[in-house]
Order: sequence, then structure tokens, then C-alpha cells
Amino acid sequence: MREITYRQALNEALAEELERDPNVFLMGEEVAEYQGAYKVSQGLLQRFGPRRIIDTPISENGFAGLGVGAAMVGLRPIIEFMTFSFSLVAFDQVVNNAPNMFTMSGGQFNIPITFRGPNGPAHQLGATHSHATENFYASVPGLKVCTPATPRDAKGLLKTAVRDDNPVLVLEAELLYSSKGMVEPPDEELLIPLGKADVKREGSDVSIICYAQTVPLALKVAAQLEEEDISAEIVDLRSIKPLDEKAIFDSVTKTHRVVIVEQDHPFCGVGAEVCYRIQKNIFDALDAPIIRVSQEDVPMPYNERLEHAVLPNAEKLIAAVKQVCYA
Amino acid sequence: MREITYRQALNEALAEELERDPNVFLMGEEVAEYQGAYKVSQGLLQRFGPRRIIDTPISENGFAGLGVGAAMVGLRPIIEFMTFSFSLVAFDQVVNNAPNMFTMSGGQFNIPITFRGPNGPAHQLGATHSHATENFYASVPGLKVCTPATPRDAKGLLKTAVRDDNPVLVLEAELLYSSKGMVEPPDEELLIPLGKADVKREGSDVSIICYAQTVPLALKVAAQLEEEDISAEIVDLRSIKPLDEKAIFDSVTKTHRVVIVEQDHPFCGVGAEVCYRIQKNIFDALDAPIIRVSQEDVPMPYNERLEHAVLPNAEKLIAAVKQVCYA
Amino acid sequence: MQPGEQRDEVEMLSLMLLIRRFEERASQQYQAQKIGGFCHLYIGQEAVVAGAVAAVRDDDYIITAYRDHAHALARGTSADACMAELFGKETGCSRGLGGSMHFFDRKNHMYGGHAIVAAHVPLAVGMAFAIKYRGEDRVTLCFFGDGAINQGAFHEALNLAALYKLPIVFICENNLFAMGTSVKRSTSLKQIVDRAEGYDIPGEIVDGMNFREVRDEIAEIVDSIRKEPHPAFLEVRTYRYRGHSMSDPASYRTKKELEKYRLDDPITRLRAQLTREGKLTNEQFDRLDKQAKETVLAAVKFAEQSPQPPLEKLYDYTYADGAKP
Amino acid sequence: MQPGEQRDEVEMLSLMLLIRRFEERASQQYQAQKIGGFCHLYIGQEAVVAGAVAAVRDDDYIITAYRDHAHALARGTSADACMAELFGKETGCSRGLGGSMHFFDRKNHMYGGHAIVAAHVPLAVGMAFAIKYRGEDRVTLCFFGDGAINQGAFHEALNLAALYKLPIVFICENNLFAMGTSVKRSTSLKQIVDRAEGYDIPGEIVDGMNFREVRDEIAEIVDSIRKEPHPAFLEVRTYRYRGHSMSDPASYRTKKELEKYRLDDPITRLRAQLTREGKLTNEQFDRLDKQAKETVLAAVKFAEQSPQPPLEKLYDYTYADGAKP
Ligand SMILES: Cc1ncc(C[n+]2csc(CCOP(=O)(O)OP(=O)(O)O)c2C)c(N)n1
Ligand SMILES: Cc1ncc(C[n+]2csc(CCOP(=O)(O)OP(=O)(O)O)c2C)c(N)n1
Ligand SMILES: [Mg+2]
Ligand SMILES: [Mg+2]
Repeated sequence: MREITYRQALNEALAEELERDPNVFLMGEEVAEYQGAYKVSQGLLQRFGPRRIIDTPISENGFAGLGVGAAMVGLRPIIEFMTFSFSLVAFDQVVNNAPNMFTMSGGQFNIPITFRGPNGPAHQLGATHSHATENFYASVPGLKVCTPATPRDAKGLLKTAVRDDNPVLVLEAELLYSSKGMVEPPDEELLIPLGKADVKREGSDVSIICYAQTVPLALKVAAQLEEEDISAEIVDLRSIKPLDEKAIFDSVTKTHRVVIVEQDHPFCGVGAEVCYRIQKNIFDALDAPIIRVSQEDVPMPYNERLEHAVLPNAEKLIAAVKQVCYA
Repeated sequence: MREITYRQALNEALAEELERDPNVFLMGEEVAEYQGAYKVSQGLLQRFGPRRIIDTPISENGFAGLGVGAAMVGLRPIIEFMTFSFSLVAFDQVVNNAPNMFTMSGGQFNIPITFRGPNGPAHQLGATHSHATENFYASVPGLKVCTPATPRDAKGLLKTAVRDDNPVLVLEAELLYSSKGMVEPPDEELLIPLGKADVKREGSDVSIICYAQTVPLALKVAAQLEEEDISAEIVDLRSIKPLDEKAIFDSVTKTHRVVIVEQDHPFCGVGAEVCYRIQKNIFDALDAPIIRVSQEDVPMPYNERLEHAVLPNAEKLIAAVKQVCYA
Repeated sequence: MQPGEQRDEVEMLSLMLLIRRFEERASQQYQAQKIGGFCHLYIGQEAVVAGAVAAVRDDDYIITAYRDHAHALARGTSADACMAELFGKETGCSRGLGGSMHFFDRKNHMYGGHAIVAAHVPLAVGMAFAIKYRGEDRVTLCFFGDGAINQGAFHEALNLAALYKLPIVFICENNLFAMGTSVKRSTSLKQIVDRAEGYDIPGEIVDGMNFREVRDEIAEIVDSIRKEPHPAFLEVRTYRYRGHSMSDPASYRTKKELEKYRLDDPITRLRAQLTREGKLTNEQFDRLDKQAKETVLAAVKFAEQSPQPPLEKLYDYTYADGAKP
Repeated sequence: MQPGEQRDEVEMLSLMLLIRRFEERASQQYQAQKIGGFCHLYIGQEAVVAGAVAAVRDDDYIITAYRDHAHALARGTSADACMAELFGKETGCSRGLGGSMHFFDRKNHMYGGHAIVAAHVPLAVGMAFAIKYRGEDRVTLCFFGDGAINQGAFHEALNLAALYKLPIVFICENNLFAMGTSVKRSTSLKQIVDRAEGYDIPGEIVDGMNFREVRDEIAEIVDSIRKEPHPAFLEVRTYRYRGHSMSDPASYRTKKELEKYRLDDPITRLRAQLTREGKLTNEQFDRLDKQAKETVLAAVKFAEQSPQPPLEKLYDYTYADGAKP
């Protein structure tokens, strides 16, 4: 194991999969000559050449669809959205063509494509550039959606996504690109299955369910709560779809109290689905209502203080935990 | 009061608002010369002329954006999507430009626009043409979303939407276009507020929360349940956003049992949000877990029998009610 | 068909007859409510797809919009599998899950059947991308209607194809209408082919009622593409005799206009050419037509007798690895 | 400005100086972390927007992308309000809620500031639609970059404008790059203006480093539009001296290329023209420049001292009717 950044982890995953399978290629805006808007594809053009690392014009709908078409005839495209806020102009290709093809063709055409890029609010980018898209995409039948929070998960999930025979979205976290963590050395194959949550910290009083950017937030809060004698278990979903019900239920059966902290919009957010599943399946395990901490239901303001007020943050999370613990 | 169809009700709403306000215009594919793909705009071209009833090329993103721009300078566009499945190619305009403008401009530009058209599965149209989009749009801050189930609600909500100073989506139900109901005569102004649910049937044993196509389904099922001595209250949400929490909570406080029946996809569907709100706010009122009946989580198949199996239907709803009633 | 070979013209005439008879029968079965959803007929446009398949190899890629029955038939999908798909049966070319708008046949290189206007054009570009990526000499033929040229997806796709110099022919089946909207009311262009200039893609116009003209033009284009990959644009002038879909009475056009095109019928034309040249007798023609009718009637029977896709398999076609959501 | 009036050229030179000094100061404040998010500077392109506003009336509509500080300044938004917006303050032109990419000024007919590439082009067409709907003789000027012409939204918007004959000038500020992608790598066209042919929209090319050329060309176009509404396309050849945004070192281009354009500086050019013609002395120029610098420094002070938007108002800017979600 060595310590690398989330960005490096993604870069390694890309390089290893490009190396392994000649049908894999990477396409997107500024992925080649510019080395990636966020430098995730650094060095790949030099190593794999312009046939496999391909710059595009600003045509997300066009190149997302190009990827789906290439996948129909056997290639395994990795399509980078500079951010998932820009995937909204390609929405039809991602939600209509990629996930429906297998059904509509009666099982003849599966679409082994990976859509990836940073998702969710970064820092002061304003309303158009701060979209958290996980609930949009997770609600679409036929897509898989994962949201790595650590370098190790980022590498392992991205590699698995590329090998998956279905359309998979890897929603990365821009604010985590420079964060560090321990990851297996490159000669040890690292694959993390889709649909498996990870308990990032054991605890007994409350389950904090989180993913992506909210995982480090939850861990920080858990340490603080420890001092107040509240033992929080941190369940990192890692995959939004498929959702690891078992891991969630196991934790809740132990703690009987749940806070869900998510980066997306509150209305019909991922946390609403998680909440529904818990109360439906293990209603009696709950000693208190489930509370969610998500964005406020407003378009993201530019002003820093207001942005902070809109986002889930430590104060809100602590308050929510205390509320469910009646502490 | 007289009996008219849902289609006629929408047509009257359009005509009355066009008549009332010269800034209102109707734009979309086949709305003018063809009289509407589903004949909702029948006669409007003849009455209001081509300046105000405008046919477009197949450019949903373009004309949705045109509407937003026209709204910025004071017009009040009504944009018809032939179906909301086609709104997915205009997604960016609907979720980025329309609802964000007011915030991003610091309150200078509100967008008084109405997007309308049929939403959700119709009959055997297959995966690309059967999208239920309510959870997508309701999750976006700054949009309002309503889903009329009766001719009266259709007329009253559409008229209110056109007069609202914000972007409002009126998600109509194609399968209800020919259904009939009592509506006030044209000389009686009919406005139904956004954000107000309607108890379509009183009951005491279970609250069935529904909207759009699932309202007639719920009413039919309620009649059947009556025979088995289960008294179901039917709460028609009418508006998804704003959501009428009070009406929901009032009903649940009375019945203590809830089934939500919705036409959209299960994952992060509208029902998940409703469920979250109930358990969070009136947890102790619940005598049983909330159960949702929604689509199965698969792309919509063409085959009729399979389509029926994917959709919410009477058998599933009855089973769900019995489950929450432990009957 | 093998490289270099010419497709027999009488065979192609039978194909056109098969398409015509298939569509007529589909129309009848739709009215009898054996077919659900939307159903768009190709009657009148037969020479376009027939000319196209006659100009390419069997392993070239073909993709089209929702008016797609003919494209599958032209590619060799059996009338049985096509009719069964309309009936929503498991023996259908998309196992009854796709329906009229979503015909697929992987084996015969028919890549759909796509119902969102122009959304398949980027897919076609992706298929052409894969051809070049692998260094093959295949070509992609991408069919779409005159209404599709006003979608963003069309635009982005054409620019990408031109930029990457991909082996693809964009074939606009200009039947003058997109639903009830005539081309004149959907674009300001004097002729559709001019749109290709905005991408520096070479464009041609061809008479879509003339099988030979379509075939020869596409053959020439494809030939040049195989030598050196590049995109090309073809505006094919054609006409649909029926309404946009089964539910459209087509009252936006005159009987006179329809009659004008009917007189120019593509099947009648090719028949006349072949007869004039002594390659076809009236008896032969009648036999071919009878065959086509019989094939289609047999297909209806096949479809009727085929089983429905089983309910238990509802969740089997969502993820290729059988994952459950 | 009133109809028929010519804008004073010295005044326009001061505007260009104001823009230049504003952007330099913004850059410095960004580095000092007083400004957050993305920040795209206009330095080098000043003659484009200056020429444009000099050619139109104050009540004509203007809309642009995210490189928008200059467009607001040119429209008369104060440097105070612009700088305060960058600082995220309540006194900003968008009350601190928009930021660098989302400048708005309703009073001065500046309709944004839009950050999704090309997504504002349909908005511009809608504004032009409203002009025609109301029978006004206004014109909409829609600015966008060379990268925007490959988006679907651009395409659909141009076709709609052409079809409905709307009073709009599409002004492509071709600064040769979209982030690190040169125009040559984003489209196969020899020149961007050719894209307009695909819509039958008249197009022109103009030297964007030359204030007078830009002004005169736009004045002529706008004149013809006011007589008879129609769309027009203008490719303005210009250059940005800085990177794409504050975080871009612009290593994709050579120092030599940059130097070439710097020598052609639009401010230096207009200054030289005016000096040559005896309309401006060196002292006057220095005074104007000093004024610009002072205005901008005062703006920084104003921004610094302005209050933040109050937390209690967080929910007040979601719905115009104050509805709570
Ligand atoms: C994005 C989108 N918008 C609208 C529709 C509805 N629609 C289906 S076909 C059609 C007309 C298309 O006409 P054209 O492209 O000329 O093809 P043709 O039907 O003539 O073969 C329309 C508007 C759709 N399927 N997709
Ligand atoms: C749809 C979309 N895709 C990508 C981006 C990211 N992005 C912002 S600006 C830009 C380059 C635009 O270049 P150009 O249009 O030439 O304008 P310039 O920056 O040169 O003024 C890109 C790719 C975006 N904002 N929106
Ligand atoms: Mg057509
Ligand atoms: Mg540029």
C-alpha cells in the first residue's frame, strides 16, 4: 500500500484498463492535449496516443452518443464529462440510449460504457455549475451509479465500471481530487464491486449513511461526537445503484437510529430512497425517525457564506445526529 | 357545472389565458396547423392566429430556451412538449436556465413560463417514449410541478400555472385526455392553487396518496376495498412541488397507514420523498411501514402484458393496502 | 453480398414488394388491434432503403429512426421476426420488447430502430468511429427524416464525423413532412442538402423514387469512403403515401400532391425499367408479388402463434449481467 | 445613446481602458482570494464589445456567455457593482448570487452572463422573438465563443431564428481557443462564418482588434435588421491574452503567437488612430487611463466595504412569489 491522491488513483485506473483492453478508449473535452481539465488524464495521451485518448469539441450530447454507438459494436468507451453539470445537455443520450438499448433490442445490445467526471457542488461555481446529478441518474432503470469517496474506492470502482457490461456512471468528487489515501500498489489488481457499501467506521449509537463528499464530513463529525459519547457508525454507500440494502439494514439493526447525509438536492434525493427502504423493511428497528441532511432546496448561490449555508455541513450533521439520538 | 373532457378542459384553460393576457403565447411541435398532436390546442390557431400559436421544428432544446428568453423580457410563454419524454433533449434549458435565472440574477429576472404536455407511460410506446419525469423535475430547486388528474384540476391548475411568475411544469396524463368530469362553466373563473392537495375520497383505515394517472386507479381500488370493509382515503397530491405536507399529514394522522401509488420509477421517485416527510414529521402516527406502488425498476417493455406488469395496477395496490392494514 | 458483387435487380424488386406488402398487412393488423403503440409505415419510400442495401456490403452498419420495418427487412430480418415484433411476441426481432419503433437485428447488422428524433445520429457516428478505430473498411449508413436535421444531436454528430473524418453516409429521407410540418416550415433552407455545407461535408441530392439512382449514388459515395474514410451527406427526395403514423389522417396535404407521387411509384418504376430491358415479364412480376403476399400472410400466422415473452423474464433484460436494481 | 447618434470614440476608448484595468484588478484580487469560483478575463478582446455597444441603442438587448464582465461594463453597469459581484457582495450586479459567470443588469439591458456553453443562444433567440412579437424595432446582440458553435443549442437556435426571421445578430467572438482546444481541432470548417450557410443566414468576418471595423460592420447589419427583421452572423477574429480562466496557464499556445496579437492591441490601435487624427493627445490618454485605474481601485474598495447578502434571505431568491419549496 502507498499513499496517493484520489486524482492519481483515477489516473491509474484509467491507465490500467487502457493497458489491459485495446477496446477501451477515453474521450472528452480537454482529456488529451490539455491533460484533463482537472488533470485526471495526465500523461495518458503520451502513453496511449491520440487514437485512444481523444479530445472533443464542446458537444456532450454528440460524444456521449458516439460512445453509446461505439459500445453497440463492441468498444468499451470511457466518456469524461468535464463536470456532470454539463452532462445535462447530454441527458437524453445518458438516460434514453445507454440504459434502454439492452431492453429495447431484446437483449441483443448491451452497452458497456463508463461515464465519469466530477459531480456535485465544488466551490462557489454558482447555480449552473453545481449540480448533483446522482438522484437523476440513479432513478433511471438500466443505469448503475457509483460515488467513490476515497482514492482506493475511486480506483477500484472505476476499474470495475470499465469492465461492467452495462452503462455505469462514476460520479467523482472534485473537492476530493487532491485528498490522499492508502491504495494497493499497481501490480496488485484492485477491483471493488458495484453495489457494495463500506462501513468506514464502526459505531453503536447511530448510523450515518453517506457517500462521496459527505464521507469525510461524516468521519470528521463522528470523531467530534465521540467526545460527547455518541458512537457513530459511518456507512459509505459507495454505490447508489445498485444500493447495498443489506449493509444499510445491518447497521441500522445495530444502532436503531439513522441520519443520511448527502450532497444532492433534498426533494427526491438519494436519501429519500434510502429512508423508504429502511422504514419499509426494518420499520421496527427504528427508535426514531430518520433525518436527512442534504442541500437546501434552492439554486446554489455564488456567495461563499450562502453556499456554505446551502450545503450539508458539520453543524447541521451534528444537530441531526443529536436529534435522532434525543441527545 | 358541465361535463367536459380533460382535453377540453386544457383547451379552455389555454384559450382563456390567451384571451386574458396578450403576453401569453403557445409554442410547440404541431400545436398550430395540426391542432396539436393530441388535439389539446384544437381551434386555437384559428382563434388567435399564427403570431400567438406557433409551430416549431423538432428542436425542443431550442424552443424551450426561446421560451425562457422571451420570459426574461416579459412574455409569458406556454411551451408544449409533445410528450415529456421529449423534454429530455431540452433538459438543460428546463433545469438550468428556467429555474436558476431568478437566483443567479439576484432576483432581477423571474421566468414566468409554463412547460406542459403529457407525461408518463401511455400505452405500449416502449422505453424511450414512456418516461415519467416528475421526480427529475420536482427535485430541481426553483421549479414548480403539478399533475392534474381530473378535467377540473387540469383546467384550474393550468390557468394558475400560466399566471404564476415562476417556471411551472404541468404534467398531463395522456391516458386521461378523453376522461370526463364536471367543470365550472367558462364564465366562472376557475383557478386551483399550486401546492394544494385534494382529498378525492374520505376514508378512515388507510391513506392512499396518488396523483395523475394513479388517481382513477386509486378511486377504483377504494371502491373495491369498501366491499372488504377497508375504508381508504384518497389524497390526490395535484402538485408535486410545492408539496402539500399539511394535507398529507392530516390524512395520515387520521388513518395511521399509508400506501403511495405513483406512476414514476421507484428509485428516488416522488413517493420516496413523501415517505421521508411523513416518517420524519409524524413518525408516531404510523402504525405500519409506508409502502409504495410504482413502476418496476426496468426500462418499459413494448409487450402489453409486460407493460402491465411494470406499471402500478389494481392488484398491486390492493395487495399493498392489505399489507399496511395487516388485513 | 460479397465485395464487388452487384445485387440482382429483380431480387431488389422483390424486396421492395415484400416491404410494401408487409406494411399493408401491418396496417391492417394495427387496425385489428393486434399491434399496439405507434406504427409508422414506409410505403412509398421503398426504393431508398432498397437502393442503399444494394450499394453496400452485408457487414456494413445500418441504423435508422422509428420508421424502421423496411430497414430490417432490407437487411434480411425475416418477415416472421418483424411481424412477431409488432405483435409483441418473443419470436420478434427485439423479442417483443422493442415494438414497431425499435427493431434490432444484430446478426444482420441492423442497429435499430430509434424513436427519439435524431438521437440515433450520434450512435451512428460512434459506429463509424469504431470502424476507423479498428482500421476496418466498413461504412455506416445512417438514415433519418427531414425533421431530424433541426435537432441538436444531428448537429453535434455531423461536426464530430467531419472533424474525425469518419466513414459514414448521412442519408436524409426527405419525404417533405415531419408529422404535419412541411420542410418549408421547419427550416429556412432552400434545400436540405445545404445544411451539410455548415460542416464542410460533401452533399448530393438524389431521386428517392428511383431505385437505380439511389443505389448508384450510394455505391459511388461508399466506394470513395472505403478508399479514404470521410462523412458524406445524401438528401434523398421521397414521399410517404400514408400518414405520419397510423393515427394521422394526413389532412395537411392535398390529394393531388399524393396522386402526383403515386404516379411516380418506385416499384412501378423499377418494374417498368426491368420490363423495358427484357429482364422481367408480367408473369414473373405477378409471381414475385404473390410470393411477397404469401410471405407476409405466413408472417402474420407466425406472429399470432408465437408465445408472449414470459413474465418471469421481466427483470432479465435490464442489465446484461443479470444484476437486479 | 439616442437613435442616429454616433458614440464618441474617445469615450469608447475610455470604456476599453476601463475594461482592461478592471480585468487586471480582478485578476489580482482573484489571486488574493477575494474572488471565488471561476473567473474568465476579457483582456485583448475589448474592441469587440466596445464596437458592438457603439453600434446599437441602449435599449437593444445584449446577452453573452461567462466571459461577461466587459459586456456589463460596456452596457453601463458600474465598476462598483461589477467588482462587488465578484466579491459576492449584496451590492453586486447580481446581488452576489451570480458571481463572475453570471452578471446581470436588467436596467441596462444586459441579460447575462451564462455559464453553460451555448445555452444562452436559445435565450437570445427568445428575446428576439419577443421583439418581433411586440412589433418593436430593437435588436438582440448575442455573443458567444468559437467553442459554442458545436453545441446542439446553438444549432437549434440558429435554425429557429432563421425560420422565424428574428432580429438578432449572432456574434462569435473567435479568440481561436475554447479552453485548450484550438478552433482547428473543434470543427472541420475552414472559417467559422461558413457555419451560417447551413441556415441560410448571412455572415461576415470582421477584425476584432479594430474597434471601428467592428462598430461599422455591426451598425450596418443592425440597420438592415431594423428595416426588416432577420438574423445575421458575425465572426469576429480576436484573441484573449490571458488563459481561459484564472487557473489556466495556457501552455497550449506559443509565446510568439501571443506576442503577435499583443502587438495588434485594440486599445493601442484605437489610440493611435485617434492620435493620428488629432482627436487625442498623450496627456488626455494618460488622464483617461488614470481615471480608469482610479475607478477600478474605488470599485475594489466599494466591494470590500459592501455587506454580504444576508443569510436570512437564503430562501428569498428561489421563487419570485416567495413560495417556499
Ligand atoms: C425529440 C423528439 N421530438 C419529437 C418526437 C415526436 N415525433 C416522432 S416522429 C416526428 C416527425 C419526424 O419527421 P421526420 O424526421 O421527417 O421523419 P419521417 O416521420 O418523415 O420519417 C416527431 C415530431 C420524437 N420522437 N422525438
Ligand atoms: C456545455 C458545457 N460544456 C463545457 C463547459 C466548460 N467550458 C467552459 S468555457 C469552455 C470553453 C468555451 O470556449 P469558447 O466558446 O471559445 O469561449 P471563450 O472561453 O474562448 O470565450 C468550456 C469547455 C461548459 N461551461 N458548458
Ligand atoms: Mg419526413
Ligand atoms: Mg474561444
